[in-house]
Amino acid sequence: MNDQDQRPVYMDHAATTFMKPEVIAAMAPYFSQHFGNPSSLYRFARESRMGVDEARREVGAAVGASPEEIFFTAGGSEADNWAIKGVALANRKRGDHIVTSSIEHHAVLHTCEWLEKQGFSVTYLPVDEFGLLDPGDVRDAITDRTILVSVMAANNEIGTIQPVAELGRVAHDHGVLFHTDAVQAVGAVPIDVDRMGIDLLSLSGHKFYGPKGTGALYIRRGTRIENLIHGGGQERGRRAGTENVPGIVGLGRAIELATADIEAHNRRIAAMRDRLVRGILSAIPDARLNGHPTERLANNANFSFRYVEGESILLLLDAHGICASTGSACSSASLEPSHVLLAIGLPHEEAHGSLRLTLGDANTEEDVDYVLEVLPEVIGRLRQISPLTPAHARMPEAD
Amino acid sequence: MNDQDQRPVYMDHAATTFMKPEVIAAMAPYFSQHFGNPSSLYRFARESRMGVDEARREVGAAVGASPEEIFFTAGGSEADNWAIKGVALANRKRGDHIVTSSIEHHAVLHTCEWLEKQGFSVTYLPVDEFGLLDPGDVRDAITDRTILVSVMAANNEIGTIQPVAELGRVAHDHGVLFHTDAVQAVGAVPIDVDRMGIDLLSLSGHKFYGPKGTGALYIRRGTRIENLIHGGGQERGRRAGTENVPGIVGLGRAIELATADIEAHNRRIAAMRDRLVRGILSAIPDARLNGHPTERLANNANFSFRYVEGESILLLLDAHGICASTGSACSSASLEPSHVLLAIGLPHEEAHGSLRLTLGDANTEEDVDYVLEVLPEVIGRLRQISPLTPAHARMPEAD
Amino acid sequence: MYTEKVIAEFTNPQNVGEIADADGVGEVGSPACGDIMRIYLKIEGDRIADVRFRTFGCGAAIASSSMATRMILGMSLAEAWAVSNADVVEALGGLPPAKVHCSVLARDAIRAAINDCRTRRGLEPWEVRSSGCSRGAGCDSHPENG
Amino acid sequence: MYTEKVIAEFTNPQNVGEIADADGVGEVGSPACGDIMRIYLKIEGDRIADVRFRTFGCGAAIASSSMATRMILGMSLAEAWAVSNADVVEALGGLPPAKVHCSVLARDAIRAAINDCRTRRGLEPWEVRSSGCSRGAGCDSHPENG
Ligand SMILES: Cc1ncc(COP(=O)(O)O)c(C=O)c1O
Ligand SMILES: Cc1ncc(COP(=O)(O)O)c(C=O)c1O
Repeated sequence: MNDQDQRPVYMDHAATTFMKPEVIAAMAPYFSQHFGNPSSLYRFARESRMGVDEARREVGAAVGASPEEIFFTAGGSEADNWAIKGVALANRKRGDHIVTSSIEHHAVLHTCEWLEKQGFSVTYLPVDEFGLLDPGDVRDAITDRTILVSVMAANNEIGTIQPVAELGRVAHDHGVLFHTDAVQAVGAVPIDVDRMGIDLLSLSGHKFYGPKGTGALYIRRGTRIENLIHGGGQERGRRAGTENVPGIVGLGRAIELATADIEAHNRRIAAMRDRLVRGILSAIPDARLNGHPTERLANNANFSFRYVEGESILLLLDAHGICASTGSACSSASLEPSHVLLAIGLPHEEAHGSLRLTLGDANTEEDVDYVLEVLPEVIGRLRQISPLTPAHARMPEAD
Repeated sequence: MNDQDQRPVYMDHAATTFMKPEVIAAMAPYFSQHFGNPSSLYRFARESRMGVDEARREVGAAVGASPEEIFFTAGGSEADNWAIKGVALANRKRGDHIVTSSIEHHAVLHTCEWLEKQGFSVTYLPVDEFGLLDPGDVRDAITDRTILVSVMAANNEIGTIQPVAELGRVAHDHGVLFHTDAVQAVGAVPIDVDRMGIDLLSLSGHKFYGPKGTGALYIRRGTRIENLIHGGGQERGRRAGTENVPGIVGLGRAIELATADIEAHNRRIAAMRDRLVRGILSAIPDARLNGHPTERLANNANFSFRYVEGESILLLLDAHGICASTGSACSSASLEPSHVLLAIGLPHEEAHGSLRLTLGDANTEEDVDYVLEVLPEVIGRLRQISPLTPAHARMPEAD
Repeated sequence: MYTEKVIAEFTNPQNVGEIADADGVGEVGSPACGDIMRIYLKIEGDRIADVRFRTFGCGAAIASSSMATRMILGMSLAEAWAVSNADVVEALGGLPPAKVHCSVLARDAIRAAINDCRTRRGLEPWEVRSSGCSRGAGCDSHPENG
Repeated sequence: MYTEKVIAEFTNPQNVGEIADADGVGEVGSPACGDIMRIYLKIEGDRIADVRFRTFGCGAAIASSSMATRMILGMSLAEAWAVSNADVVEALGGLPPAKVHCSVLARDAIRAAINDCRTRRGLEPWEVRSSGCSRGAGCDSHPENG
């Protein structure tokens, strides 16, 4: 039962990723060698400036933007906060209404709730059973007071990929700015801000093998937006604070690697993921796959197992050395089940019994085999304990 | 004239510092080994949590706070923005007036200006010729609408150290919260938030041999403050965003090293700095030391050289491999001279002709010798070129 | 976040199951809240001769159920009634603040089962106060409660 | 931020100094603004036989002064008048946007010196437009200006 000493099988890449050796290598010279402040005049600081410039080109290239439209932040949450508050506060004279979805990340939802307290109104649109937002609903929600549509490119829990280009078109048809939280999408979905009609896009380095605490906001040239962090003239006067040069360099290298061949990467990952899904659904009764059957991130598998609760699944998997995640927000003080699973229509007890497995670059077929070996036993044991399990789904009592 | 290939003599430690080997070593395991998300449940993420917890203890210990009062940010600017906006927005019902000084960093000044646009009123108090703020002026400026006094612990340009404990007492005597931007003070001035009556304190890792893009805000228990970055429940629900675990660990290690023996460190640095100041003032006529004769950071020397302009001094020093800084904000689009030098009463042309040399851990007596050798020649050459130089201060024309 | 004791209790829970001819059964919680505990008691004399549980819930809920049932085995009903949630937390070497409610649930499930025994025997059920009771002293009216 | 050419021109400026018996002197800028340029011209025939400058200002200001004086040496006054700030920028291999005004200053100082020559000779000064002129074509009234 206790495999504490074997290497963990890490299947929680949507939570965070390790840094690739190439990323660490790219950052290393900027720690104590090229450590100059990019704002400094002397030649010694030129390496820092060049490192930041190069990263800006890489991030721009990865999303089809020009480098001058990329602004570095300390992560996805800051980028989301900046995009939404910045646009709202700068366009207050034009309107006070924002349209978003009910399955956004908290970085978007709580930012919108804060704006509601400042007098803005926000429409949180429902999604269908697969987590898809209907662009028609967005169209219907837009009023002449609407200044921003913010919809995530891909969901972090169930992996559903939104029709971003259509959403962008709807927003632009009505002269409304379009922001997308692409934190989970970068490296997994090809992104082109022009083709997709994206005016603002958030991304976060640690989701694609880059450094934690790094991110970027793409801001289309000419977009009216206020600063979130005021101060020095860094980032062309848009985001104050001495640049995290090693972090930015690492972000640039990571996004370059992550977007170099998305298709091949997805093929490999999705093949493993599909085998995992098939294996689990065939071995475990009363299980369902949450999210969209096809419009989903290649690495995402999200299940509900009836009669059992998510955190207890995680803990037993952990005892077997498997790292996974659940929509039950157990680690926080809240005992609420995931707002995403409720939004796709799961009853509370099934929303409580979810398991998210997200694959990544270091996963192997052996990892899949191992999870397929362990998970049915784990669910079986918990169902043995649960009072909700019907007799037919219970193994004969051991003792 | 051109010493491009020798190692640079770096005397710009107030701009940023290199990372100490101990700091890099402390961070390294968190890049790709202990890379788990601290919010994750499984044991694998425990290392990340413990790393963050340990850093929180270290930062708390360094300023006399308990760990639960330390909140990690992405740098000094974010901490300043959060402290000032957060307190202002959360206490709006109590009042709408803020007292600060006219020599604060832009992270404070521009934040205050933003709040003015949101309907707050801000008093920017003058300082004396040495850059000192009079606590009596703060007392006089406080009204029954005042909710915050924000004064930096030490100035980044001229190094003047404010009477923080007295300022804290004045604020508290009037029931007003006291924030101090201690970005330049940490590691250089012993800090005790209780003894000094500090309710909020900003610090930044890259100023004391820690990582860029890391910082912290100390928030005294019970202080009413709004979040700046909304989203996930990180930092006990106060600052959203996946923790920059390696950065936080590095910050913790760096602050521990920087505050281990401030006195001995200051003695060593101040001895070099004093020799530098004496040497420069005796070798170069029409030069003055800006800032306070005694109440100043041990590593800071700031001069005005009449008849010449700061950026040109920097460039010639750079050609000799010396890295320094000027109050003339040349690297930004602005051609304004430093607001700090104007605030201590320098006429525009002298404010334009300033040079800041800030020493650090890697500087040696040889570095001081070298600057003493090069700087008089540099100033002499520029005075040769300048139309402002009076005949007596000019060498005979060479050609 | 959990202590080693919680993890050990959770990964190796004792007293899981049902008692077909139980003398009392108590169930608290709801699936919507994410935890349900059901406790079965077998009484011989005034002693708890056997106890089993079924729990739907997080690791702390399962660990609390297991620990609580182990604690009350062999106790009189009055002794078992007196077991507080703090006793369960202590036996587990502590619980994270967000999880303390699981220990309250275990205590409540035991009390529900005890009162079920009493009712079946035609006795008055002991008075149950809101679960807030466990926090302060003197708010629990049951005589044997310290 | 500066090109190698700017740095080279700045660290090794040409034509620094004064001309005691100059035929024209032009000065622009102010110490409060952070830059002052003074240009001395010596004319032989219609040609600039010698030119010197003194500049208080940043690296770009000194480099622009040096480059501009080198460019106009030997030119006729009309040719020198026609030297635009863009010509100076080009000769320097470019200037950062915030520093382009330094090249404008150099052009203005030259023109001030030329007009001083003309005035001393009893000629009408050529018309000086605002420094915005250098940006667009055709707004400079001087005949020789392309
Ligand atoms: C006094 C002071 N406050 C705030 C800051 C901003 O810190 P950071 O650049 O880390 O955001 C600095 C340095 O840049 C500073 O010197
Ligand atoms: C969809 C989405 N948005 C935003 C974020 C926040 O990013 P970060 O934690 O880097 O601030 C995350 C991940 O945590 C995410 O998955």
